[in-house]
Amino acid sequence: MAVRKPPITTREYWAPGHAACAGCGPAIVMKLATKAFSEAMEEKYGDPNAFAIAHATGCMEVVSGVFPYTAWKAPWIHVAFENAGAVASGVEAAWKKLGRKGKILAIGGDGGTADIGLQALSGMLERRHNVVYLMYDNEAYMNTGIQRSSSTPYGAWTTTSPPGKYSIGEDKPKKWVALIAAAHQVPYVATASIGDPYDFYRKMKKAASVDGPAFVQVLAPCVPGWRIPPEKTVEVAKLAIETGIWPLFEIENGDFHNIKFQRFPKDGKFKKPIEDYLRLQGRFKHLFKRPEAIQELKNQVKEMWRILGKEVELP
Amino acid sequence: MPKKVVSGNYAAAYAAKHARVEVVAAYPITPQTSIIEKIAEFIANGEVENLQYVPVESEHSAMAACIGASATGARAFTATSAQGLALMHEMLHWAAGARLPVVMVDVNRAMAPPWSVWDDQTDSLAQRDTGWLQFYAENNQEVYDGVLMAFKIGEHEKVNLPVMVVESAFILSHTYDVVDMPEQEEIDEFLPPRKPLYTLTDFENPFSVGALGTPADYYEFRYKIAKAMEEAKKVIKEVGKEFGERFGRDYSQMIELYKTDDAEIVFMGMGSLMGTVKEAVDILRSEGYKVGAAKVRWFRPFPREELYELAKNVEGIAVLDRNFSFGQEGILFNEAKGVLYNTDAKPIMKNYIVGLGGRDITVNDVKAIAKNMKEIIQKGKLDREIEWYHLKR
Amino acid sequence: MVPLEEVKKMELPADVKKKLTLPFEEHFYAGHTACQGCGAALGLRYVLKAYGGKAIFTIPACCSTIIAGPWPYSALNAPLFHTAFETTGAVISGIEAALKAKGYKVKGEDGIMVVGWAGDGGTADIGLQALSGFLERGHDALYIMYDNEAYMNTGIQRSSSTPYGAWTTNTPGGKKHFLEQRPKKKVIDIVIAHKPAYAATASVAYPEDFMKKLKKAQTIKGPAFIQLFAPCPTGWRAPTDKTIELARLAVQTAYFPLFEYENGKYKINMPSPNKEPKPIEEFIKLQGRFKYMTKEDIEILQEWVLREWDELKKKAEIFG
Amino acid sequence: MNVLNTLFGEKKAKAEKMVFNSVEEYPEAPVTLGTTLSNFTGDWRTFMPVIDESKCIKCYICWKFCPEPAIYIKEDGYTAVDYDYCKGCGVCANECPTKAISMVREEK
Amino acid sequence: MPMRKVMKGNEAAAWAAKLAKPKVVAAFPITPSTLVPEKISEFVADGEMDAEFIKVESEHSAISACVGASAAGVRTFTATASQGLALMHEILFIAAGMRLPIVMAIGNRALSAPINIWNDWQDTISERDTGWIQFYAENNQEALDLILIAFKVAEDERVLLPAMVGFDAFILTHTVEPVEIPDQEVVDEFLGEYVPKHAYLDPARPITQGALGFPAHYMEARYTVWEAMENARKVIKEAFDEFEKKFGRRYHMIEEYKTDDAEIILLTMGSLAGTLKEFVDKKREEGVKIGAAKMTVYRPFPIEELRALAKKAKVLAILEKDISFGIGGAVFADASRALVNEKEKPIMLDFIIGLGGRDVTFDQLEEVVAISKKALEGEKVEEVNWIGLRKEIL
Amino acid sequence: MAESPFKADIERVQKEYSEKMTPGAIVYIPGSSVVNKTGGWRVFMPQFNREKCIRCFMCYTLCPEPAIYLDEESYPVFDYDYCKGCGICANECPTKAIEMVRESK
Repeated sequence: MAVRKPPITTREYWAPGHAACAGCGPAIVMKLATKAFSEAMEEKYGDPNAFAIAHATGCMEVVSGVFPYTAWKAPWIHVAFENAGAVASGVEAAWKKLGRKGKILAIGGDGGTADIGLQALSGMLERRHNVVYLMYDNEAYMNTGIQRSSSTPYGAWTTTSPPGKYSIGEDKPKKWVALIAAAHQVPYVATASIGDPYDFYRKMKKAASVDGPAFVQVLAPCVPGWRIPPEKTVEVAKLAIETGIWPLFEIENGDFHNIKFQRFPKDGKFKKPIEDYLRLQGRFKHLFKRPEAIQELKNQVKEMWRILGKEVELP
Repeated sequence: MPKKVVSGNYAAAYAAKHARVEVVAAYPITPQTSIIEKIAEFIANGEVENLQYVPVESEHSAMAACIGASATGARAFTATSAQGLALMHEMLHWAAGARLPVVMVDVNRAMAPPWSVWDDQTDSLAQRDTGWLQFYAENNQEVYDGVLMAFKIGEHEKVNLPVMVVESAFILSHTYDVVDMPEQEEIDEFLPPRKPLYTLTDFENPFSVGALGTPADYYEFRYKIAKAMEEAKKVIKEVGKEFGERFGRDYSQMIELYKTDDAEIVFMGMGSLMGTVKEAVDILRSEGYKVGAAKVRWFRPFPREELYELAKNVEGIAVLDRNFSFGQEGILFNEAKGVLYNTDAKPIMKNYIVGLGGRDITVNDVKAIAKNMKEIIQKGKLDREIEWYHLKR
Repeated sequence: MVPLEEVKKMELPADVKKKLTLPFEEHFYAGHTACQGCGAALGLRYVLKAYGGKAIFTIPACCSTIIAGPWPYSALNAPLFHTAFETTGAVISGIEAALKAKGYKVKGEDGIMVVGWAGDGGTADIGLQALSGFLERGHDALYIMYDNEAYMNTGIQRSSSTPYGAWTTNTPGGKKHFLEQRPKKKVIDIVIAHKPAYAATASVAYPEDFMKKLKKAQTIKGPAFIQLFAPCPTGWRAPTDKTIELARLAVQTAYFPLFEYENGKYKINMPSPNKEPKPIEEFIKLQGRFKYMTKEDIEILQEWVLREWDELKKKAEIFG
Repeated sequence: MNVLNTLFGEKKAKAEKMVFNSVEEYPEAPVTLGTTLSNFTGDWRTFMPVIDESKCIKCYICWKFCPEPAIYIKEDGYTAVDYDYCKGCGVCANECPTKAISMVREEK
Repeated sequence: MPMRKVMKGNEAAAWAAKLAKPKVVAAFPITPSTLVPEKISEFVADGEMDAEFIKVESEHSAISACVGASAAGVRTFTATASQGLALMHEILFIAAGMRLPIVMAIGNRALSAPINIWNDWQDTISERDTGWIQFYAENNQEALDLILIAFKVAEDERVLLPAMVGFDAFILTHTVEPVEIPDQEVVDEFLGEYVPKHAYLDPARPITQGALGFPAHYMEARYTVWEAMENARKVIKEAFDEFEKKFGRRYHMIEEYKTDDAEIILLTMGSLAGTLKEFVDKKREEGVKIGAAKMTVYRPFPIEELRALAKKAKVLAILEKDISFGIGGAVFADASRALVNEKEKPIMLDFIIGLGGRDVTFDQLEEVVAISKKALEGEKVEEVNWIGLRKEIL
Repeated sequence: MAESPFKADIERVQKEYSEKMTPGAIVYIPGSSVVNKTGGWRVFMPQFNREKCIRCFMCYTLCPEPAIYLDEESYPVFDYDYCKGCGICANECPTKAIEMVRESK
């Protein structure tokens, strides 16, 4: 039998033995992102290892680096929660002066990116540092025990947005950091989901190979935070694409009129209802007693697509 | 009186609720998070009225939002830990400078790096210059009582300063214990609505707060804070006494003394570790050691007079610091020595650095320290001034 | 000092009142210490006029701290909280929350306006995160960014809102060409990416338009943001009497177009909508900060301006 | 004619410089106690605006654009300058459509 | 040959940075320090300095970028003051804990509220627990020299800690004085190139920086910082020696002035020392046995030197421009550490002076001496004294 | 059967591992987390049926650990030292070539 070549590199930068929960979505992101990066670096500079990682505090930071162990096989630095963008800027500047070729990968969760680290991210993008910022979006502060972040979707249960007599859960629409990043007119901004790993891989590679800053926001479900069985991580992420709640797109140089979409139904009609996505997750359980909340969520999803320039129909 | 079995964090959340706070602005961080989780639950279940929860995007903004709320006349509350507290640092100065009695629970946690989520007092003690009052709780009951008193003391017309109530990570924050909670009406009597020094809603005589203070005036405002801090000592004692009369737990002493009357050696420290120390004192007493414990409840303002009264009658003080100031020494030790310096109290003082980053402090540790102190007193000479007690060598 | 009894309170003649395009009442006191021809001071004057003093202001450390007066004086006839550089968005959130907790009416015709007033550095750079949090949480308050395109208070350093080619003290033209190299950060676009209830640009040269927008910000529920173009003659190395002219030219050249964003819809409100933008040279030639620009630099800036203008027109078409 | 300042009227007359001689006189918190009206910024001026009423068309543009504000409207509808505050920036002269305002070097 | 130039303190700091050749500078504008990065950006623009200058969006990001750059293995410099330093607070702990030898120039300025841009030391004193080495300069020359020394000490393998150099707002930052600019070659010799052995973020040798420390390791990690700080005492003295050999100017942990037969010694830091020296001369003429001393190094705290100094005095008066609310001056508390267990010790008094840029006058110093004399004569006096308040309040 | 791509790391960490505190608590051995055999967490274990496998690489791509590597013929190999038994591989396998079975310990 002929040997088939896997579509992703077999080099590894993310070692097992880390302490992520079983079925962790962000762990898949770490693995694929570093692999994609190394492929891009090899193509661009002839050196697959030509990158370093600046990590914000968060689940992936905690599970991967516990003294005296590390899961990382690339140079890696963690400084604090709110400054991955700034630390990456510093590393990039130092590399420039040292004459080192390569690119810096900054990684943050949704809290570390959309909330406390937004400003450092904005500064990094605006100053045009040669850095890819990867936001793994699990839609809440999981590391501290599931609190709402500004990236938490409408209606979701978290410990600080519990549903109750006076609350339907999170009551504010999701903040789309990818759009905020794109408003900085940087060379490349994309959203992805581990439900389509090769699309994510391609986008990471693209982000790594452009000159200047890039931003990728990837949906990475969290088993305990979303109240899902561990084997459903990828399935949920796939449903997010198929029901239209998670758009896949690329924006280059802030050009909102030429957004490229992936896996967008030609007629604008999504086939699967958002309920399919919600039903799998314990964090949305209470919504099924509140159909008006699901309707509101759907309205928000439509509005989000409208901002992206698409009119959609949701079943 | 209703009793509840709650964690230290829940005790803090209940206290905030019972104090009828009006604005809570907080940001998640381990191990503080369950405080705001509980408050979010109170709101979701409609258990509180007129409480606005602002889920801010960073600790820096948490303190800033509390400052804005407090300046508008509201009773404001927040909670944080370690890195979060450090990120607030600039705004801590601001809250005190603008004389806003914000109350904050700090769950003591070690400062990074390396990253650690366990108990260590360096985070709160590093904020000792910011003009905040600091109360250290030994157990969950003291967390609850401390928060209630913090509002009363901070909002007192002679004080008007922010107050930090400090509890230990995990040892208190996540450990369940019985807490006595008075009836809401009793608390309301103890803690009436806040009478702010000023509020931004004064449209009749609008003013600005915190404007540029030139060298002609800046100094006086600093002095006012220093003076308010001195006044706070009296207020603390009054309020502590009133608390005792109303609810049966007396807090009129800024330093809680335990079997110190005839003691030769006194262990001095703060927070949850003093529970262990008291236990050890009992055992050591039964073994014939004349030892006692002094628990510093209020680190700011610093209980200078009470410490002197204690120190003049003992031969040695072992200061247990779960913190360290680099280039110097344990912070409680540092300050305790300073205030005794020009007095006639001349006990031998030694600094034991213990339990950093959540390392356990056991009764046996305290016993060993007692032995060491006794030798020192017999020799009349220190072996060393600072000992990193728990170090693996 | 004038004896009090000699001070006469005057009623304005009715015909004069009719001719005035702005409210007559002044809530911004003279004697403040802004530089001559300060655009920001003028902006503050307009805001206070619009809200008749019934607004709580928050000003971070910036030029306006000085303008509003050192202790014990205030130039604002309204309550004002001075805060740290990076916290405007958070402090107005806290004030709004406190007002609601205390049962005050916030916003709307007769409600209290909560206004954050911060410069471009305090908004686009160090305060961006607090602004983002404020927008995302949907507080009923107004954030005004007065844009003078650099850190003027500390002595003219570049901010991310400084345009391409500008001289500042930390982007001096040296032996190596070293003016500001990056295009102006589009804070308004970043704000709109948050889907706020209301966002708009305004200019001190068009106070009636600004006033209209301030009124809208008052009546629309939810967070509002206005980016106000406020020239700084000192920092722009321009004559002090050109403040309004510069602000007008910025609009006429489409360097700083006027538009608003409401309910997901864009609306351009240029004073002469059908005119083609004037060449950017007209705007830059009045200012010393642009004098080091080469011909190529000017072309780059011109190209950027027109591209952004096209982009905006397209948006207005699609999301009109 | 005794229109002294229709912009701030009594407030201006009452405004005075504050001097504190003792720490006890200070308020507890840094809240301001008065207005900037006691600060006569007119002495910053090098050029002063002079209004020629014969050219004035009462369009009030100068009133509108004064950043201090130091331009007021008299009973007769003409505008005038409060020289106690005018810093002499010249915006009024530059914006005046009929050139009714000229900037004159001030003799001191 | 060393060149003499008349310059402001901020410019001296920028010159020091230029001579030290950092590869990365990240800074954010703040009064009164802005001129430092301004001058550096001019140097960079003119090609006189080969550094990457990151114009960050906040001080928090300034220090974060410095941490990133230093962790990548290059010499790194920044400057700030007051609120800016306070905003950096969290990352200051981290820079020290990660053992990154960043050097920072501070134009010592008061903290809010009320906002005040003038001189006191509250900003740096409030960072005394963060693990940074702290130097205080008396004049512009010292600002320049101490920044060079700071690099030397910080980067020493036995230390590897960040260092800050404070010089007083406006009194130094904006005042021109003649300053000798050392030769570049000699500075190069003195500092050498920074080749980190511990932190480098190099793909050829991947390492992980900033890992989690469980209770099993945390305490040891902190202990190594303490050890490094203890080592710094020695390393600083060595650096002072070498600096004298190379540049001819002598520095001391504590510099003494006419202390030998003094009964009263006034101890301070920073530019105030200059005033004290003049004042001592005046009082000596009047026959008062008085001396002055200046702490150049505040962290690590010069314990031995202070003990030696204390032996000479009957009253040790500490003049400090900071206040730790609820207890008193920070320097006083620190000094008591050195002396509390000594057999013979002087009376120690604390004087809070010159906060927020309040002028320190000879009249105020007379007051200090008067109180000290009272104490000397056995009269009971307050331990913490506020000098220069507008009313006699004590 | 091919070797684990982490073999060298395992050997290095076994040889060089030290608990000695480093300046700044820096970790010098990349990938040293391989000493933690997280396979012990497992309740269900993936059982692989080579016959059904079409070598689509989905399991290899999606394993979060990673505890799946490829042999010479590009078939997946399961490294039970690290597999936590989450079941993503089985759930995503298009041909059901992987099955989760309760592990008896």
